[in-house]
Amino acid sequence: MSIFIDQTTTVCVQGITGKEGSFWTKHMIELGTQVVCGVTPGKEGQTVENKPVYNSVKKAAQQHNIDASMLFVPPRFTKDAVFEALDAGIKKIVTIGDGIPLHDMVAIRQAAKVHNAMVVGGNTSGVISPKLAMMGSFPHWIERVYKKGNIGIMTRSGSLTNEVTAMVVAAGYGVSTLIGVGGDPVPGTRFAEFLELYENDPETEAVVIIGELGGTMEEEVAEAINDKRFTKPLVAFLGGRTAPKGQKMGHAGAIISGGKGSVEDKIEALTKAGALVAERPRLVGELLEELGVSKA
Amino acid sequence: MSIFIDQTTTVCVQGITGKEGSFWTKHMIELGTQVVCGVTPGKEGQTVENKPVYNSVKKAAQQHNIDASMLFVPPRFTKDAVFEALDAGIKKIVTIGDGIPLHDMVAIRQAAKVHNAMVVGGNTSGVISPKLAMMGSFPHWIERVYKKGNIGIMTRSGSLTNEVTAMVVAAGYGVSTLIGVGGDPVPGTRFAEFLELYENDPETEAVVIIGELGGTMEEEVAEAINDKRFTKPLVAFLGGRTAPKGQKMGHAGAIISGGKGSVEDKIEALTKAGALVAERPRLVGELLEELGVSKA
Amino acid sequence: MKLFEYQAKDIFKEAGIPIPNSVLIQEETMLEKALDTVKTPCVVKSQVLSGGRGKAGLVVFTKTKEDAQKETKRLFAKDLNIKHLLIEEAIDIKQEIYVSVTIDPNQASALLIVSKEGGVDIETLATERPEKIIKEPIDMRYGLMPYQASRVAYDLGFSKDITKALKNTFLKLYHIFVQYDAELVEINPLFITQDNIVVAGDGKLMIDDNSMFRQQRYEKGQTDYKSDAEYEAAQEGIPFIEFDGDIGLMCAGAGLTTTVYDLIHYEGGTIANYLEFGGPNYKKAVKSMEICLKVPSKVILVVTFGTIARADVMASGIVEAIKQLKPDRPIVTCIRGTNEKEAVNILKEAGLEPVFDTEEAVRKAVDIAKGGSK
Amino acid sequence: MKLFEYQAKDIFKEAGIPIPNSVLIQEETMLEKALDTVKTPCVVKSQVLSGGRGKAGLVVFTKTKEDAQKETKRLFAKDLNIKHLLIEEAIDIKQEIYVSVTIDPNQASALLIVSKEGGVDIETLATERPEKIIKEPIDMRYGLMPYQASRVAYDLGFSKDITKALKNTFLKLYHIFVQYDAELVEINPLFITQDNIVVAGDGKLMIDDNSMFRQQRYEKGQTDYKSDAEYEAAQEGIPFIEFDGDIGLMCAGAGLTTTVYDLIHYEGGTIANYLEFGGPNYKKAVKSMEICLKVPSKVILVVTFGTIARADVMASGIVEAIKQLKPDRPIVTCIRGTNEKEAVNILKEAGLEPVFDTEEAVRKAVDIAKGGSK
Repeated sequence: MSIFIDQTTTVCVQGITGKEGSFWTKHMIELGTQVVCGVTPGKEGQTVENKPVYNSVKKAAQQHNIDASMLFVPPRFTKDAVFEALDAGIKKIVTIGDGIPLHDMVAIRQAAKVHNAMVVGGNTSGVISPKLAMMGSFPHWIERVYKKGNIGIMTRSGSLTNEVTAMVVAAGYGVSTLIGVGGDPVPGTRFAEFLELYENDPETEAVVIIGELGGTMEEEVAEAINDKRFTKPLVAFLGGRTAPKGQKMGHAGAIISGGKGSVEDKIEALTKAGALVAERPRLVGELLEELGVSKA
Repeated sequence: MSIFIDQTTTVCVQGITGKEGSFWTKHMIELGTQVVCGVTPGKEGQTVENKPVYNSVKKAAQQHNIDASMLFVPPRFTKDAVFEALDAGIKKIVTIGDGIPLHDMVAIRQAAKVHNAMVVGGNTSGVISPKLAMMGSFPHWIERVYKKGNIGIMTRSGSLTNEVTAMVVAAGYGVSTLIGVGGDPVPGTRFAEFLELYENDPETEAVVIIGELGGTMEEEVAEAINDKRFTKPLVAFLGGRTAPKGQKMGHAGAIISGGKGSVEDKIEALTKAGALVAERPRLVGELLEELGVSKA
Repeated sequence: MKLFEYQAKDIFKEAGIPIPNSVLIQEETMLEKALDTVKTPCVVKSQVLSGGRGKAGLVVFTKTKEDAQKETKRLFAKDLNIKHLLIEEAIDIKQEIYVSVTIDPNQASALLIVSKEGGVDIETLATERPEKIIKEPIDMRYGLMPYQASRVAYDLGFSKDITKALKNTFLKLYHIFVQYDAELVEINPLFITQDNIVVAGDGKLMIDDNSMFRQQRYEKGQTDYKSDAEYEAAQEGIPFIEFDGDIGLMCAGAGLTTTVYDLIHYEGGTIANYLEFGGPNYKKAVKSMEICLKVPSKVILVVTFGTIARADVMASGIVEAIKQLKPDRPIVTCIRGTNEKEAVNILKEAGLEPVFDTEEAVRKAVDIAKGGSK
Repeated sequence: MKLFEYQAKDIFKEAGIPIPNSVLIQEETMLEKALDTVKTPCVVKSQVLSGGRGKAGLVVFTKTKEDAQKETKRLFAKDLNIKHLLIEEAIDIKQEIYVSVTIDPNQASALLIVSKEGGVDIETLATERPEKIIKEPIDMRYGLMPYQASRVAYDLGFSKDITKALKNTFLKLYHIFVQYDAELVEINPLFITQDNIVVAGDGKLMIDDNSMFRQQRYEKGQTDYKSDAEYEAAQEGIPFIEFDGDIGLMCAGAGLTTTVYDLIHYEGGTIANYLEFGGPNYKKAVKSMEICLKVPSKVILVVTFGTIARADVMASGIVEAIKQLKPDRPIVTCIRGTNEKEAVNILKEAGLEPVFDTEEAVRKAVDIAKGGSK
């Protein structure tokens, strides 16, 4: 068992016949993921990795019980593909596309809320529960990163996740479920919204969040700890402590977050809440030990 | 007691300072309606019939407990005004405007559903519970029509309502609550959606619906009777039996209703369900007697 | 407001939906030049708003120039009262499809309606073989999403090219629906040609009358009305329909009017016209009666039961109208509602014999129309 | 993409939001003619994208023609690298307001932000006196509704005329926000003049970079970039920022890059540039290194931990780049991820000494930059 996805989750792949789609479908199945079908308009009747392809998600959903949909779809078509999945009643959607228009992501996140669904991404590698299943594009074969264990990991980043996770593994730990919420300003689902899943997951003993400057997702995690909505040990690593200010978002961005958003603010909020913040990736493992998290 | 509105319902009047708004506010209060405040942007600080006026519904709702909002607003601003009321959390809205754009009405009805609210209208005189309260523009002083009693009335029409109701009263009956759902193709709330309220209303012994050709609202009433969602005696009067066909809506309109919509279809559906259909307004009272409905 | 085929097709073309090559002509002499562009064989299509043009012989396929000339002459003949003909190239058709976008009042959504069996009477198809019709609900907050248009197009089972063209047609049609505040926008038939091109064979666009204030492009001109009386009424904002019976109706409210209409038929009478005397028109008695008097009838019947439209105001108006216009036929009144007692007095003082019951008033009018007592 | 003030104001004007009378000039000689239109007193405004222009002396109020000439000359001086000046009429200001529309990522809504205390640093105001700021959430499915704009405008407590003008400004600003796929559209200050007219005193519009494919109006030209290296990188679609430190960074992924940036600072080093070597750029090692070599630096540090960006491909690319470009400075590599063992072999075979730990690689680069061992 694990959270969001495990070996029993039935998955549809939208964009399955594309280069990326077929490549990662192979690897998802290899890891144990229950890919049951795929969708590419105009390719109905074909198969990819022996899985049938349909013209629409609705048609796929009439033939298969689908728990989750994995999107390998270009950014500009992502909104349409997510809406199609939601329309077919799918409640778990992962989209990895980098470059989804901002206003489209607002529409996606809002529609997901209305449908009581979770959209992970975009601009992410997806979700992986090592040795069980994955939805996304993780090099799960790199054993010094994707080792099974009892640490839940959430991240806004790509390669930094490999960097930090490798350190966690090097310290003798492994990963229960790793969720890449994505690096865009409006992710489909936010850090704090996954905490309940980790809290209730018996496989997860502690959580590591890999954050960065900007936005308020890390502050929301601190709030969840303060409100006792999350009570397990939590270690954070935050990139961008020394980054030059205001390279991108202007005043209004700062206002929404009420003057929050700098790494200093995030460290303060998390530390006050009782979480530990690692200064360097290398130290994440040490801090987990300090919190007495057991090694499997 | 009565349905939708009674003497305890607190009412806000949007557009209260206008000619129509102030005129009917006076009459609503005269009948016993609890008008608590009004809204006209730019007129905050004024009073109408001793009721304070605010610039926005939100501000009014901060000062008063508002159960329902009555709109005297031109058709082209109705959508905005309804959304403002919904935004302020008001769940009962009556709008009488004649000439609301069709696509605006679609937006209004949909928003009402999302907010779990009821919008009555447009193109109606509103809702009245004789001797208790009203939201709308009924000449409640015409005693041979607006007499209190045990018959619930629902109507798509204006003057025809007076015509038929006068006949019901002439037969010795009176009205519990009269709801004008309105004459537009997309009313905010449909006949069948009010039936549950009448079903549960101890003051209502029977219901009269005043329908006409077009649409499927009467057929939906028949369905509700078939499904036992409505079990009280019901008499219908339907105008337009001999009307020339297809003066307005084209093919597609007929398709949506699956070939329904003619008065013949409506009569057939209602009769099959066990309702009685009056051929002339004069006969409505007779049919109520035939069903054994008691005279108060 | 219902647009003519050529107007709808102009809009289709602007939106990027292919239409056949065509020229609009207003008189016989324009045909020659039109045929330089269109060539025979061609279709001569009367631009009228009524349905069933084919069966009525108002749309004719012509093989030769001579045929086209003959039909043009016939259709422009005075008694048909046709103002425009659309001279359109004949299309080599493989299949005909039905497509429309309209409103679903119950679901509060728009509806994309498609059938592979286009060209026929879609109403009949809906009743007899509803399984042949695809209905796709559209949440108007989001609009028709590309995946929906794609799904419906693929469900029709055509080749990839045609499917793509159909998908784009659906998306464009929805766009028109929104842009023009339409009650209905319909292409029936939508042709698929032998060359696998998708072309609009006909076009129907009904703009919601309540939205005309924000739809400035189309205004009805005098030629869009069936008669001078209808045009004059429209200029005054008074709903008016002309029939060919005996009783001129001045009635308040659509519901009451259709009911009076029914009651007249029950009594064996016939209707000369509908005139909406209610709503904002209740103060326009003189103008209203003037319009009614333009239509041949044997009696004018006034029936109201007004709310905002006060009975006394309407009664005074009728008295004033009789004074000014000196009508050549009897007037039967049944005016009720707010201040109805005053209304009765006003009418009696003016020497009229007001009736107070609708059925009685109807019987009286029918009697007069049949030549009975005044 | 961030637009210049004058571009934002063009858009405001087209949308019907009043802006001051102004002329854009590209060189000193154009001032004379500009002052025919604008007249003194006027404001000379440098068109640069950085904030705090007033404090930096880049926006200057000038009373006389001579003043204006002097300031124009000063601002067009080469070292400031200013391409455009906006010569704008001086407005007789009664009050300054803050207005913007942006996104609320958590609520997945847009947000209209208004404060009666405009002109000042709104970020500071947000922290110190948040009660002075009105935030109105906008459901983007419906857009900013007139009642919302009206309510916010009335809440500011101005006279009816100003309130109406503010309401319209809010509605127009939201329309721009949607039309241009904006991250942010801001007017700060929005002037209320002594004549009670509402005028945009400044303008900021940031178009979402991910939406540029459907925002064809604005394309960045060479003059929009700070350096040739940044322009060249942009032409290749490679994210690139130039600083003035010692270490040239070729890093994959924003998160890893900012972390390496932190680690370099912890070790006392400084950064010469950021270059995004990840994503689709992982095959562009030669071009990437060519751009890095254009920037003065003492060492180039390559750090990756790739997923789709395969380590072996990147390693081969680096080897090829060294072969072709013969760099004049040392290269430190720390390339990990998919096929990392092959990558190590490729680098070793080419005679490099690959590092496999980020901190170690950073220390090595900082040592070199400080003049230590290669």
